[in-house]
Amino acid sequence: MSDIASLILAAALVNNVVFVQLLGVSAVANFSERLQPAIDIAIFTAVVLILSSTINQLLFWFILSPLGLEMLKLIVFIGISSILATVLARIVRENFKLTARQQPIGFYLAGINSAVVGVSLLNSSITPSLTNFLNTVAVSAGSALGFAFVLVGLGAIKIRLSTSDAPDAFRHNPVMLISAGIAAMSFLGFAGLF
Amino acid sequence: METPFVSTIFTVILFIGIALVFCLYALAVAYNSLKQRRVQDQIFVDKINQLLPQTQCGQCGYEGCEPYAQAISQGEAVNQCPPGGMATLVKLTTLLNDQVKPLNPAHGQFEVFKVAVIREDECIGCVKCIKACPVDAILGGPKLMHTVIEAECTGCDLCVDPCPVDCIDMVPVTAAESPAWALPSALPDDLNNFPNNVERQA
Amino acid sequence: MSFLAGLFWDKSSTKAHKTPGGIKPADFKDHSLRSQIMTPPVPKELWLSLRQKDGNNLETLVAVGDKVLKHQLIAAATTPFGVPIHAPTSGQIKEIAAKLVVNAFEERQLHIVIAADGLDNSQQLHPLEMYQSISKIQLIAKLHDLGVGELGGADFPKVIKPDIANQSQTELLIINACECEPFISADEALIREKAEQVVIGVEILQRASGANNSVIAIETRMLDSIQALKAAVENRNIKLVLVQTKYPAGDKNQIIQAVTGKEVPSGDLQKDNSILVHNVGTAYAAYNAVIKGQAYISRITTLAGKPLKTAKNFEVLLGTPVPFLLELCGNDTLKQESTIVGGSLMGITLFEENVPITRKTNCIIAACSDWFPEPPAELACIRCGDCADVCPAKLLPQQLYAFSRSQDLENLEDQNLIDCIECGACSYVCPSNIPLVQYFRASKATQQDHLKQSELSGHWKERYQFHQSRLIKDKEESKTRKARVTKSRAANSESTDFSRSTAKTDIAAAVNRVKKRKIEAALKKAKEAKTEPGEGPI
Amino acid sequence: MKPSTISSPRQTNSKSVSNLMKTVLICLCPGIVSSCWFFGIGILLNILIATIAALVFEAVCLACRGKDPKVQMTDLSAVVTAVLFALTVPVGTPWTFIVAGIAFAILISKHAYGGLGQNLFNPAMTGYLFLLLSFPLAMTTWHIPLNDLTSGMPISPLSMEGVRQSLLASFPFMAFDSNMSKELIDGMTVATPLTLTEMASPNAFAAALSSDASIWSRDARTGWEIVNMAYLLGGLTLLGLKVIRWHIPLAIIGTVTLLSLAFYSPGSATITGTPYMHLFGSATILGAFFIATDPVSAATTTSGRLIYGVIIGISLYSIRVWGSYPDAVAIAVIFGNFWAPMLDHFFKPRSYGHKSKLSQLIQGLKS
Repeated sequence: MSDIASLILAAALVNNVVFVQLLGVSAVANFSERLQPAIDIAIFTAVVLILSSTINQLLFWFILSPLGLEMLKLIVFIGISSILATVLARIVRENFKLTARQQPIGFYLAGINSAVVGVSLLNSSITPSLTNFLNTVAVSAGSALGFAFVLVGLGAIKIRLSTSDAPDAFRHNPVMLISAGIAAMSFLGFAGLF
Repeated sequence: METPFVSTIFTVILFIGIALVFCLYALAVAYNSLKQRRVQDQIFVDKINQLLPQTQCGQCGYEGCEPYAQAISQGEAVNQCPPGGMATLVKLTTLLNDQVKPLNPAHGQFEVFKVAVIREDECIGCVKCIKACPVDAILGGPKLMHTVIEAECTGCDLCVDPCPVDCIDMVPVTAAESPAWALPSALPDDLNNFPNNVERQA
Repeated sequence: MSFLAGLFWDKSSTKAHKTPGGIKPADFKDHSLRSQIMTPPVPKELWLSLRQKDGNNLETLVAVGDKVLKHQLIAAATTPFGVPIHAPTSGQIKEIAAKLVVNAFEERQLHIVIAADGLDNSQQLHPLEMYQSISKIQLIAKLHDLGVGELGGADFPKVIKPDIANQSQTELLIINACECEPFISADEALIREKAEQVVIGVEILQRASGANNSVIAIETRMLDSIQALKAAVENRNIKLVLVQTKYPAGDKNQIIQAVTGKEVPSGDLQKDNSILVHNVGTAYAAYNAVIKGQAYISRITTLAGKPLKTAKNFEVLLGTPVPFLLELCGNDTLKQESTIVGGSLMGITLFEENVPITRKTNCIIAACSDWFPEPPAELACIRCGDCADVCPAKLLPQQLYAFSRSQDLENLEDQNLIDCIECGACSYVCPSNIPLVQYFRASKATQQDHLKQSELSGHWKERYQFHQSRLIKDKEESKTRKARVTKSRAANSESTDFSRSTAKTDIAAAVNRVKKRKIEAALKKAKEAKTEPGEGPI
Repeated sequence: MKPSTISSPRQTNSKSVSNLMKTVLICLCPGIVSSCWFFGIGILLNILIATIAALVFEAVCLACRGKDPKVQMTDLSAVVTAVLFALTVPVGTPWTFIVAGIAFAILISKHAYGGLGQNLFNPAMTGYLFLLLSFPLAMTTWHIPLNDLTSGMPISPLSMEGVRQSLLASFPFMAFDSNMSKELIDGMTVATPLTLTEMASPNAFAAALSSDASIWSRDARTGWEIVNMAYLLGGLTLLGLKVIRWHIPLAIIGTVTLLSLAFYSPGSATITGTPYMHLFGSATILGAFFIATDPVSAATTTSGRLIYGVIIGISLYSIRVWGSYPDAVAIAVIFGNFWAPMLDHFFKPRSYGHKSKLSQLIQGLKS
């Protein structure tokens, strides 16, 4: 049980998807001004990430590798995660009208988010450690947690910085990117923890 | 791990306990917020409609605020409402997290709230303005003198053109504004930081 | 379920409950408390404002040039928010004109100006020793007619709100004797010298409001006042509660929590009238009104400040101009930078010094530069959290400051800016000298505008929806009416199976009949013409 | 005599930003003096260089922002940042590193956000982290003038020889001839005292106390405990003067002690360090009382502060014991600062007269 927990923490904190592996930076970089949309998209992407990477991993083990079609994994993974994202986005559009209206295309783009696809690619390429299914779920859950944590963190920083009078050259995105950079420095400090 | 020291077991239990309580709390909060954010069609339109100024003037191209709210929920732009002015624009942009766009000049400018006043002696009692008023603010019967109930009039000036003798004119409302404290130092004007400086930015 | 329900109420203990936040500023009160309360000479002119709390003016009962006696009613209330005013001294009405008012801005209100004739002869008073004899309603009416209004911060005109007197039972009357703001020592001097009258006044208020028990809450710092009160309260069932000395102990919520130990829910207790809070000055005014029959024409005001030779407490006639009082205390105008009405933490720095005393002026400070220096430059907020510790409403002033600087109304509402009582404790402790109260006042003003506008819009929305439903109803009515008419017409036309062809023949027959009748008439006329010319035998 | 409209509270207490910063500096003095005693004047050199650089950069930035230096410069916030930065940077790092670190701290981490009060991360720690990640070795070796080359005996850091060696370490260009610079290399490069493994053994303190050498003639190895005691003294006075609140220091020290108690087993193979070592062997005290409680970058609500302290404590302990970096105060504090805005937003205290979040939650669930 403890190695599952350490796998999750490792994926969430030590090699965090956004700050250390620099995947999904594009999704994080469009800092939305209000925290609520940031939380929504963070949770949505986390769910999509967990589901798609587990399904991709199963596909990889039981269909692609027996048939020797490993080289097709990129197309398959992107296909599966974007279908999944569109299905979930459809559900969100039905029940959560306001959330859907706040970011009309944000939910659909979550499917082709480089973090989502990146995690499934990484899982399938590391052969020895992720043989059993539970580890895959743990790693993808960890990276989903890490991604959501960074997105919500930067959203809260955006709210905090919206009331600071930074010089004009650093007004919005420069200050946010500096903050992300410094935070990434601290995540690097966790290297070698697990 | 060698034979666990008693304090190690204690801390592990402590941490698992804290983690469990935290997860339960987080789940409850998530479920509660999901329930609140589950917004169906009609509630969504009402939520938007609440922010519009309700002058029912039709300057946005729709014949009332409710239809305009309906259109916004379908994706219509948010900056079509001159009477709402900056206040409505800021509120709608905050609610719908839209891109910040300045007020659409095509729909006319808006300076101050006006109230319709009928010059009673010229009124011939043709009832046309009563039919045109969206909020029933005009009092009077056929062939009888009409007058506008000032408290109810929204200043939408829909009654001005149907009047054959043109005896309605719009008088600006002069609110007795009492002197108020100014902000000692708001964020300098050159700032266009979101989400709250939509006003300055638009 | 009233706020006080199920409250365990032990009469004996005088211990108060803890209340949140608060600061302990230097109180500068000992100067003005050295001497007894003095009554100043009558000034030449008295200016009495006619403005009521809800904006419109009182109805003046006197004209320019009339002679008035002391205690004579000169203006009556037009709305429940008005308090009648009486002539503070005998004299002549000089003019009714707009005059400047106690405010940091240039604000003018309509004033009655009385030129005092110095005789000070009063009209016939009718004191009422045995106030128990008359009924509660009459007692309340007597208090209101003589202009006794709530004198504390809220300045609500009615002593006992008329509706609550007969409605649900007021269980607790609290007399607020905590004068927590620096410089102000009016109430303390009042209790110290007139404890007996105050206690009788409290009993009058208790009888008028029908409260089961009444409490006087006083700060532990006011030692000699406590002595005087203990002596006066000896055999009466009025309870004394010693509240911890801090600013803002005198705030309504703080007092209620100090006495009952329960937290006052946000918004206010208007609807739930089980608790009534009144100022000590109101009790004294009630005593004067009922026992002595005097109208409310004077109040106790502290004069303090370094430029003054001696700081004093005066029993001042309402409407006395401020400079007149300052000169009485020997004001050195060279050293005086500005004048503050009220204490040093909630007082208003006057725009213009020549303004009259009103019912709420409890202190006038001649501010010199070394006690009240020019506020230093405002630095950026370092989010140290000192202000959050002292805030009596347990808000987060540093977050409110950040959101009010960027006018983010959504977050301001989320942080409960409405609950801010503008007590100034946060600005007092702020190491960066930020005038936080001014930020919150400005944001509150914009918040009120948006609130007023959204109420108006809500009203318009209802009218619009009513208009739409009316149109739909009209359409249906006209449809049903049309259907009814056609049905009825169809009903009576069944018997004559009306059809297009039969109609034509009927018309033709009718035309022929008419033509035939016309021919017969012509023949008859021709026959008469023949018999007429012959005049033959009949 | 028409005063401009001045807002209502006309009375203020004597606390001001420059007073706060002065008290912080004064409370740091005992620690500085004792570390000078043990590690030579290198610390003073560091502080000197850092303060000068900080003031220069601050003046430049203020001039660019058009703010009048008289008000902004006198609030000593740049000096405090410089001193904290200089205390964490090892003795004897070349002056160019220090200037680079301070430049990053003042320019990027403070003035890019808008000056005092607006920055998100603790400037001193960002500067140190910047150096730690770019020069890991230089940042973890302390040049302590330990051995007199002739007799090999440990020399007292304040003797002439000690001063000369410290100067050499800080200003390498002063090495006029080659063998002087060679000499420098032999200076005892002790892994930063923060992680001396000998101290991990249970009887480290006992050995230190029992040794005959008087408390003051100790060499650098065990001198660090005295320095930490001095910092603790300074920290408690800060607490007493109400400059900082007890929430953050207590949370950090409590978590570190709790964790070290939990994972420490005497005589075990893996040395995880006694609680004593974690408290007094490393920069925990300095971090808890002086660095993490910087009000600008920490959380502002009381519950937020407690959680902020716990997060820093956990990450501090885990990096130091299992991580690859020697001492993690900088990393833990910056990680905590990343959490601060979220803590402020999600852990708002209940304001007076309102229902608490929990009862609102239960009500929401019921409906």
